[in-house]
Amino acid sequence: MSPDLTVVIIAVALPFVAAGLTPLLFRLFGERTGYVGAAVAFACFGLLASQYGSDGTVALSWIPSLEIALRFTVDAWALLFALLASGIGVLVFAYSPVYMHGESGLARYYAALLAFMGSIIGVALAADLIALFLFWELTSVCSFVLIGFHTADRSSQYAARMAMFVTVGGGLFLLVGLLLLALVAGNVLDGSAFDLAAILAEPEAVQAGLRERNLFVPTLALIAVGAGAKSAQIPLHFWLPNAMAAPTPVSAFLHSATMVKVGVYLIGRLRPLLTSTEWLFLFATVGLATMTVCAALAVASRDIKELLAYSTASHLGLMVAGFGFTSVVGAEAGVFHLFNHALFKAALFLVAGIVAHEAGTRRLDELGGLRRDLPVTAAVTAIAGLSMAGIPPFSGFYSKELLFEATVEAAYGLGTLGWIYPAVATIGSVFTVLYSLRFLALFFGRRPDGLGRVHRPPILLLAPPALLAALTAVVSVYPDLAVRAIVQSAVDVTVTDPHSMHVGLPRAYSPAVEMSAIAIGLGAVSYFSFGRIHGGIRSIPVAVPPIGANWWYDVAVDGLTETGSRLASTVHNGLLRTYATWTLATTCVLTISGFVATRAVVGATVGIEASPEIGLVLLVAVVAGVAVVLSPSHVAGILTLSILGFMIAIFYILASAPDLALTQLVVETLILLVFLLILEEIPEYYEVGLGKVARDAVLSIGIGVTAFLTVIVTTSARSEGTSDVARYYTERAVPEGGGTNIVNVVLVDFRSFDTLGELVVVAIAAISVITLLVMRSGGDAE
Amino acid sequence: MIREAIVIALVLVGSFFLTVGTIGLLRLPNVYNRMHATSKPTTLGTAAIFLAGFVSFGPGSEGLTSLIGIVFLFMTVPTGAHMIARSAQRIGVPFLEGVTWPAESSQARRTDETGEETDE
Amino acid sequence: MSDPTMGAPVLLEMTVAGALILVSGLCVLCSYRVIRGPTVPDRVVALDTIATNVVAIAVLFALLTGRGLFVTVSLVLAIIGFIATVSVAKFVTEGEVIE
Amino acid sequence: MNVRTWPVASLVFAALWVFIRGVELAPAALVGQFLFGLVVGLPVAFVFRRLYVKRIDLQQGVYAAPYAGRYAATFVAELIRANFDVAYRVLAPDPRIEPEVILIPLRVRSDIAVTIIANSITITPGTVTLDHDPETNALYVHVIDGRDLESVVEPIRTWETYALEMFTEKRSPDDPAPEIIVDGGTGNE
Amino acid sequence: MTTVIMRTTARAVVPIILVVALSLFVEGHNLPGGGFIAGVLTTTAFALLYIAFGLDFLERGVLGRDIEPGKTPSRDRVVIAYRRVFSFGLAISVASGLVPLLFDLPFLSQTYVEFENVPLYGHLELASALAFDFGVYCVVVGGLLTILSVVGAE
Amino acid sequence: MTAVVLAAVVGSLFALGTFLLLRRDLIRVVWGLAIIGQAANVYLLAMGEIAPASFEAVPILAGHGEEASHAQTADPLVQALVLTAIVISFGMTAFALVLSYRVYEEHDTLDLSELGDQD
Amino acid sequence: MDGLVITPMLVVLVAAVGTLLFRRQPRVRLAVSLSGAVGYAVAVAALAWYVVIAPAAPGIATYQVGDWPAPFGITLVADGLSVFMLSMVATIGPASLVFSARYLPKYDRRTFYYPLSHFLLLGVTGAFLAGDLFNLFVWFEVMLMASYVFVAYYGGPQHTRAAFWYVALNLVASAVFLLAVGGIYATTGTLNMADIAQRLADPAAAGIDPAPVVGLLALLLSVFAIKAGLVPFQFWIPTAYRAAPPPITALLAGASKKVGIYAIIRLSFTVFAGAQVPVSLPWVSGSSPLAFVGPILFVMAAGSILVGGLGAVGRDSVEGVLAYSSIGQVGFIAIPVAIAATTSSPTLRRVGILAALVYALNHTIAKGLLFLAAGTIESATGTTDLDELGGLAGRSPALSSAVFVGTLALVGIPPLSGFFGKLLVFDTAVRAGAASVLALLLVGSLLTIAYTSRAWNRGFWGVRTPAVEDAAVDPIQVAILVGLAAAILAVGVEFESVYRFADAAATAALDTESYVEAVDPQAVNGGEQP
Ligand code: NA
Ligand code: NA
Repeated sequence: MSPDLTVVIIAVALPFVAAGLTPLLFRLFGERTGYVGAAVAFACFGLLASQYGSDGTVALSWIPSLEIALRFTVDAWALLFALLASGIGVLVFAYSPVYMHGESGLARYYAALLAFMGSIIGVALAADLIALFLFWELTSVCSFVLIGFHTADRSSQYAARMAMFVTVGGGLFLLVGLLLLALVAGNVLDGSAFDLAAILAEPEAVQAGLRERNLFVPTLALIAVGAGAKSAQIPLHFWLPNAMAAPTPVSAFLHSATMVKVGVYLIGRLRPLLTSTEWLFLFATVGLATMTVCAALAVASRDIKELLAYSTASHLGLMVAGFGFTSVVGAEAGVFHLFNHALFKAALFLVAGIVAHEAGTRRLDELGGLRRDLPVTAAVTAIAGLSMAGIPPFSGFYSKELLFEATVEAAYGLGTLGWIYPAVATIGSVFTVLYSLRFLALFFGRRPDGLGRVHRPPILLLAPPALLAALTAVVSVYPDLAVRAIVQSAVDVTVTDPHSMHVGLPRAYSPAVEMSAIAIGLGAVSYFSFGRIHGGIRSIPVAVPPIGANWWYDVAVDGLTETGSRLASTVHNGLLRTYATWTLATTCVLTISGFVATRAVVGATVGIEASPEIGLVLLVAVVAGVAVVLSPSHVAGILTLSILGFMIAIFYILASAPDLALTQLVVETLILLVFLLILEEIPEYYEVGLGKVARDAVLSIGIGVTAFLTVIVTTSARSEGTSDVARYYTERAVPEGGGTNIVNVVLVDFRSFDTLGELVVVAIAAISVITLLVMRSGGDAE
Repeated sequence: MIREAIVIALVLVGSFFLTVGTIGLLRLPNVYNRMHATSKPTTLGTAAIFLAGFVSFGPGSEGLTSLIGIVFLFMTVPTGAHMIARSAQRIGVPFLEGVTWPAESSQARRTDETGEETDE
Repeated sequence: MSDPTMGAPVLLEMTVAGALILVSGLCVLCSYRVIRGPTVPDRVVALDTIATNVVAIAVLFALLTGRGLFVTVSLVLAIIGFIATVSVAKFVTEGEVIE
Repeated sequence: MNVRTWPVASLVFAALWVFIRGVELAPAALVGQFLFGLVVGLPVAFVFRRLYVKRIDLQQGVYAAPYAGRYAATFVAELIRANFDVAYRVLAPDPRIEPEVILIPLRVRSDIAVTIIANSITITPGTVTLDHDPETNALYVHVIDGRDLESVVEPIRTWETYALEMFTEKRSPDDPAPEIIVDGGTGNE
Repeated sequence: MTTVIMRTTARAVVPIILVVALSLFVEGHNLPGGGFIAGVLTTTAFALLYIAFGLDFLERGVLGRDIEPGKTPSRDRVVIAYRRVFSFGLAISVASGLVPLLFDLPFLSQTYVEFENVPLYGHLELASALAFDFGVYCVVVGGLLTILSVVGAE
Repeated sequence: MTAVVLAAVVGSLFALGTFLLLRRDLIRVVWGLAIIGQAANVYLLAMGEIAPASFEAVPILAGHGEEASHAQTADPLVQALVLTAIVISFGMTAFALVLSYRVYEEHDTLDLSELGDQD
Repeated sequence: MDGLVITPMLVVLVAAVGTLLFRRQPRVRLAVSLSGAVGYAVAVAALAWYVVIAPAAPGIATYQVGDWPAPFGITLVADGLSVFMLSMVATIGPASLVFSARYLPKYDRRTFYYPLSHFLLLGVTGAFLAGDLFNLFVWFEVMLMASYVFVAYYGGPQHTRAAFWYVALNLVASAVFLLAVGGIYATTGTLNMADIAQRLADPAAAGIDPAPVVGLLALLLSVFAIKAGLVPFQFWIPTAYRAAPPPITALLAGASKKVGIYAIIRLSFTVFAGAQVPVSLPWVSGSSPLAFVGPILFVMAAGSILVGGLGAVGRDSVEGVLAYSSIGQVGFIAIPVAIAATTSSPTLRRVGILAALVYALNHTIAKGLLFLAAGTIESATGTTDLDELGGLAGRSPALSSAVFVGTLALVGIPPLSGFFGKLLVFDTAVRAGAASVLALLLVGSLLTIAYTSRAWNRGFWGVRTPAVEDAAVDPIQVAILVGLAAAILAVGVEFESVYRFADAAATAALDTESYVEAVDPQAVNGGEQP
C-alpha cells in the first residue's frame, strides 16, 4: 500500500501550523493550550496510524532545479518513530498544563513543543537528504528554545547554548556527510542526488560508488559525528545532562524519548547503505563506550534528572552499539530498545517531574521512601525502573539481551580482541542495574528526615506516566505483541537480509544469559557499596578535570571568547599605521606577483628619451615630496605640498593639457586654503621620536616599487599612437559634440555620466562638511 | 621677421629678469631683501613674456589677454609682496643689522619674539 | 593669431624652448627656498615666485605651440598665484585666513 | 557729471571681457563681444556695487587722465631703472645692501590712491611697502639701500602729487609733504 | 584685519576674476575652461573677498544686509544660500539629462544648434551641454563656498 | 615621455605618500593621501601618451572647420579622466581635512597613536 | 525597454536631489525620500522582470548614456548578475530608508541624512550597472563619499576616529584604483568593460600585449577587497560599522560590501577570465588570470572567516558582534568564488558563483535585519552593549522573534535563506573535493554558532536590565524587522525562484560572449556609426 501524500503532509505540517498559531491559541485558551497541543499530537498520531502498513515514498515538489523535494517515506521504521513521537507527544502535552501552571512564556513553550513535534515527524518520514536535514536542524533549534525556557536562568542559557553548539554544530558535519553522499549518489544513480529513497534502493551501488571515490570513510565519519552529537554519544555526550535545565516535560519528550533518538534513528535508517566493517568498529565502539561511561556517570549523579539524563545517554549508546553490530540481532536490539526506552524513560522523566513538583527537590540525597506518599507513582516507577535496569521479565531486558547476543556474535566473528565488546557491555549493564536501583530507592529506600510533606500528584500529572508504565508492562508481558505490531517490520527496514525476530525469556543457557546474570548479580551486590562507588566516580573528574563532562566545552568556549577578544584587539589595534601597513603590503605582494606571474616585468622595455623640461618639473615635484616628508612644521609642509601641486600643473601644461593645468591649479589653491583654514584651529605637532622609520621606509619603498613596476609594465605594453577611443573623440568633437575643446566635449557630452558622478561627489563633499560640523554635538544628543 | 625678433628679444629679457629674481631669492640675506628681488624683476620678467605674447598673438585676440595679464600682475604682485612683508614683520622676522624701525606709532604691534622661527 | 600651418620659425622656437627649460629650472631653484625657508615668509615669497614662473611658463608654452589659449591659462594662473600668496601671508600674520 | 558707479563699472567689465576673450580686432567682433560683455558685466557690477563708492564724477576722470599718463610715464621709467638696479645688486659679486625701514606719511587719503602709491613703491627701485598704518595714514617702506633716502622718496612724492590731482582728495598738491621718519629711537632690533 | 592696500586690490581684482571665470565658462566648450574651472575660479573670487574683508563682509558689504551690533551675523543664511546654489545646480544638471528622455533619447544626450548669419556674430553655436555645464558651475560654486564658509567660520 | 623617468616619479611619489600615511601626525597622513592621489593622476595622464609640445598636440581644435590630425593630438580621454579624478580627489581631500580637524577636536590630539583602542 | 536599465539610478538620483531641494519642508522631503525608496524597488523589480524573469527575457540589456555607441560613450549593462545584486539592494535599501524615517527624527532636521542615503544608493546602483571601468570608479567614489560622513555622523571620538581610518584606507584604494584603470587603458586601449574583454580574448587581433593585466587585476582585487572587507583589508570595518547609524550600517553591510564582491566577480570572471595570459608562479599556474585570483581569494577568505568569526565571539556589543560577523561572512562568500576561479570545470565554476550570490543575498537580508535591529535596540534602550542588555526576548517578543530568525539565517538553519547559502557553499567545496576548505567552512560555521548564541544569550535572554525594562520599542521599526524576517523565510520557501534567478546571475557572470555581444563595442576603427 502506498502512503497518502495529503495525509503525510498534513501529519507533518499540522504541528507547524499549530505552532504558528500558538500566539493566537494562547490568547484564546491560556494555559489550556496544552490540551490543544495534545489534540494536535493525537491528530498526528491518528493520521500516521492511518498509514500503518503502507510502504512507499511520496513527494511534494520544492526546488526542482536542485532536485530537492519534500519526499516522505512511510515504512515501519519511520512509522515506529513518528508514532512514538506523536504518541508520547500527546502525553507530554496533556501533562504540561498542570506541570507548567503559572509559568510565564507558555506561548513560546507550546509553539516550540509543537514545532518540535512536527520536526520529529518530519525527520522520521523524510526521504530527501535536504528535507531530512531541514527537520533535523529544526529539532535542534526547538531544543535550544526549550532548554532555554527559563531565559533568566544562567544554567538554562548555558545549557541551551551548549546544546545548540553541539547539535547544530554536529548537524554541519552531517550536512557535509550528506552532501558527499549526494555527490556520489548523483553520479551513481544518474541524477537523483538528494533522493534518500532512491539511494536506499541501491545501497550496494552507492556504497561502491563511495568507496571508489575514497569517500566512504569520510562520509561515514561525518554522518557519525552528526548522529553522535544529536544522540549524545561520547565524547559529545556532555550536553545532554546539562539540557536537563529544560522543564521536565521537555526532558521527557525531547531529551529522552524523541530528539536524542534522532541520531539513532538515522543510524538505523542508513544502516543498510553504510554497513561494513568500518561501520561496526565505529558504532559498536562508540556505542558501547557511551553505554558504559554514561552508566557510570549516572551512578555518580546527585540529581534525579541528571541520573536519568546520563542513563538516557547510556541507553542511546546501547542502541547505537546495537545498530553498529552488523548482525541482524544487532539491528533488532537497536530497534526494540529504542521502542522500549522511549516508553519507560519518558515515564521515568514524568515521574521525576512529579517528585520534583511534589517534594520540591530533585536532589537524590534529599529524597527516599516516597512509596507511602506516592503509591501509584511508586508502582509506575517500579515497572519503568526495572525495565530500565534490564531485569527480566521487564521489557528492557529483552532488548538488552539482544544486544548481548549481538556482542557475542561479533566477538566470535572478530576473534580474541572482539571479546572486549561483551565485556564492556556487561560492565555497562552492571552500572545500569546500580543506578536503576538507586532510582528505585527514591520510593523504596529510607525516607530522609528532612523531607517534608509530599502531596499526591493531580491525576493529570499521574495519568501520562501511568499509561506509559502500563504500555511497558504490556510489552514486558507480551513482547511479541510489540514485535509483531511494528518492531519486526521496522527491523526489516534497517537490515539488508531480514529474518524473523524472536524475543522472550531465555529458556536455555547462552553467553548472553550469562552476561545478564553477571550484570544483575554484580549490580545487586555492589549496590550495598553504592555510596563508595558513587563517591569514587565523582572524585575522578575532580582529580582529573579533563575527564569532567563540561570541562572541554568550557575550556573551548572560554578559550574562544578569550582568543576572540584578544585577537580582535591585536589585529585591530587602533593604529592606522598597522592597518595601512597590512593593506598596502598585501597590495604590493599581490601586484608584484601578478606581474611576475605573467613575466610582464621581464618583457618590459624601457624608453629613455626625455623631454628636459618635463623631467625637471617632475624632479621638482619629487623633491617637493621629499621636503613635505621632512618638513619641520605644518605650514612649511603645506607650502611645500603646494610646490608639488604647482609642478604637476606645469607638467600638465607641458603635456598639452590646459584644462588639466587650470583645474589642478585652482584645486591646489583651494586645498591650500582649506588646509590653512584647518591649521588655524589646530596646534603644531611634532612627531615624537623616529620610531619605526626603517619599517615604514621598507613598506614605502615596496609601494614605490609596485607603482614603478606598474608604470614600466604598462607603458611598455602600451601600443603606439592614440587609442581608437581617443581618435573617435577627436574626430567627432566638432561635428557631433559641437565644441572644439575635445576634453570639454568629452566631459559634458561623450562621458557626461562620469561628470555627473563627479558633481555628485562635490555636492556630497559639501554636505558632508556641513554635516561633520553640525553634528558635532550629535553624539551626545543620542 | 621683425615681430619674431621682438618676440625673441622680449622672451630673452623676460627670462633674464626671471633669472635675476630667482637668484636674488637665493642670494639675498633675508626675506625683506629677497622680496626686492622677487617683486620687481619677476614682475617685469613675466610682463616681458606677456608682452612677447602680445606681440606674437596681437594686437587683437590673445594679445589683448596678454595685456590684461600684465595689468593684473602689476596690480597683484606688489600687493602680494606687501602682504608677505607685513606678515614677516608681524611675526618678528628680524631685519638686518643696523636697520631701525621708524617708531611713529603702533610700536606695540612689533611682536616681542625675535630670532627666526622655531621651525629650523 | 599666428598661422598654425607655418609653425614657429626655428630661432624663435629654440629661444622659447630654451626659455621654457630655463624657467623650469628656476622653479627648481625657487623650491630650494620654499623647502629651506628659513622663515615662513621666505617660503611664501619663494612660492609666490614659483607661481609667477608658472605664469611665465604658460605664456612661453603658448609661444612654443602657437596656442594663444595658454595666455588665458596664464591669466588664471596669475589669479591663483595671487590668492595663494595672500591667503598664506594672511594666515602667517593673523593666524587665520578668514576672520 | 556725477553718475552711479555700477553702470560705469559694467562698461569697464565689458571692456575687460573683450580683452579677456581675446577678440580679433574687427569692429563687428569687438562690438559683439562688448555687448556680450555687458550682458555679463551688468549683473556682476550690480551684485558687487557695494564694493565701490556709490557715485563717481566723470569729469574728474577726464581731468585726471593727463596726470595718470604722467604718473604712468614716471612709473615705467622707475620700473625699468628698478629692475636694472636689482639685477645689479643681485648679480654683483658683493651685493651692496644697506637696508633701512622708513615711515612715509602720506598726503593722499583715498583707498585707491594709497594703494596705487604703495604698490608703485614696491615695484620701483629699492623699496618695498611693508605696511600701512591706518591711524597716521603712513606707509612703512623697506629700503634696500638706505644711504640716500631723499632720492628714494623723491619719485614717491611725485606720484603722490599726481595722485592728488587724479583722485578726489582733500589735500592739494601744493600742501607740503610731511617728513619721513627713519629712526624711532628704538635702535637696532 | 588686512590693510587698505589689500582691500583695495581685492576690490579691483574680484570683478576681473569673475569676468575671467564667466568667460571661461562661456567658452569652455571651445577653449580651456568649462563649468568646473569657472566655478572654482568664482569661488576663489569669493575667497578673496573673505580673506580681505572677513566672513561677514559678504552679507554686509555685498548683499547690503545690516547686522545688529553685538550679534553674530547669521552666517547660516549665507550657507543656506550656497546650499541652494549647489542643490539647484545638481537639479539643473540632472534635469538637463532628463530632458532628452522626453524626445526618446538616452539620458544625458546632448545636441547643439548652429545659427548662421547672426548680425554682429555671424556664426553662433549653442550646445545643450551648456545647461549641464551650468549645473556643474552651480554645484562647484555652491559646494565649495559652503565648505569655505563653514570651515572658515570655525 | 620616457618610461623610466615617469615610473621613477610615480614610484617615488607613491613611496613618499605611503611614508607620510604611516606617520602619527594626522595632518601628515592627509598630505600622504594628497600626494598619492596626485601621483595616480600623473600616471593616468601619462597612460595616454604624452605628445611632444606642438600646435596639434593640444586637444583643442583650432576652429570649427578644422580637420583634426589625431596622430599628434594628445589623448583627450585621459585628460578628461584625470580632470574627473582631480575633482573627485579634491572633494575627498577637503572632506578628509575637515574630518581630521574633527578628529582633533574630539580627541584633543593630532597623534594618531593616541586615538585609543578599537571597538 | 532598454531604458529600464538606467531607471533605478534616475529614480534614486531624482530622490536625492529632491530631498536636497526640499530640506525645509520635512514632510515633502520625507515623502520624496519614501517614494524614492519605493520607486527604486519598483524600478529594480521592473528591470529584473524585463531582463531575467519575464518569458523570453533577453537576459541582458544595455544602455548607452548620451546616445554614444560603445566603447565611446558610457555603457550601462544590466545582466543577470547586475540585476541580482540590484535586487538585493532593492530589498535592504528601501527597508533602511523607511526604517530611518522612524529612527531619525531627532537628527534629520539639521543634517543631510536623506540626500546622503540616496546618494549612497546611487553609488551602489551605478557600480552594479557600470559597463565602463572608469565609470565604475566614479560610482565607487560616489558610494564612498556618501558613506564617509555617515561613519562620523554622531560626531563622537569613536565616530570621527573610525571615519578617519575608513577615509584614509579608501583614499589610498581610490588612487590604486586609478592606477589600475590607467594601466588597463594603456594595455588595452579602452575602458569599456566589454571591449576590454573582447580585446583580451583576442589580443593579436586588437594588437595589444595582455601581459600586465594580471598584475593590474591584483591591484583591482586589493581595491575591491577593501570594499568587501576581506582580510587583510578589513581593518576599517569593526569601528566603521559600529560608528555609522544602524540603518546606514545595514546599507554598508548589505549593499556597499556587495559592491566589492560584485566587482571581483564581474572583473575577474566576465572581463578578465578570457584573457590569454599564461600565469605561472611557484604555487600557481594556469592559462588565465583566474588561476591567479583563486588562491589569493582563498587565503583572504580563510583569513576573513577566522578573524571575523573569532573576533565576533569576543565582542561585547551587538554591533561589534555584527561587524565582525560581516568580516567572517564575506569570507564564506569569497570561498566559492575562489573555488570557481580555481576550477577548470564550467559547471563547478557556475555553481561556485551561484553559491556566492545566494550566500551574499542571505547576508544582505539577514545582516541588514540584524543591524536594523541593533538600531531598534539602541533607540529603545539607549545602548547596544551586551552587558547592559538582557531579557529582551520577554520585553519584545516580536523584535526578538525577528532577530531570532535573522540569527538562525546567519547560522544557516533551514528552511531560511541562510541555509541555502551554506548548502551551496558547502556543496561547492564538496564538489571541488577540497577537504581543507571544508574544514575551514566547518570551523567558520562553528564560530558562527558560538558568537550568535553568545550574543543571543546575553542580550535577549537573561535577567531584564533597567535599560530593557524601560525600553520603548518602536512598533513600525519592529514591523520592518518582521518584514525582513518574513523575507528570509520566503527566500527559503520559494527558493526555486531565487535559485533560478541566482543561476541566471551566475551564468551571466561567466558568459563573456553574451556580455560582449550585448554591449557590442564598435570595431577597432572607431569611425563607423552603427
Ligand atoms: Na629705521
Ligand atoms: Na552602526
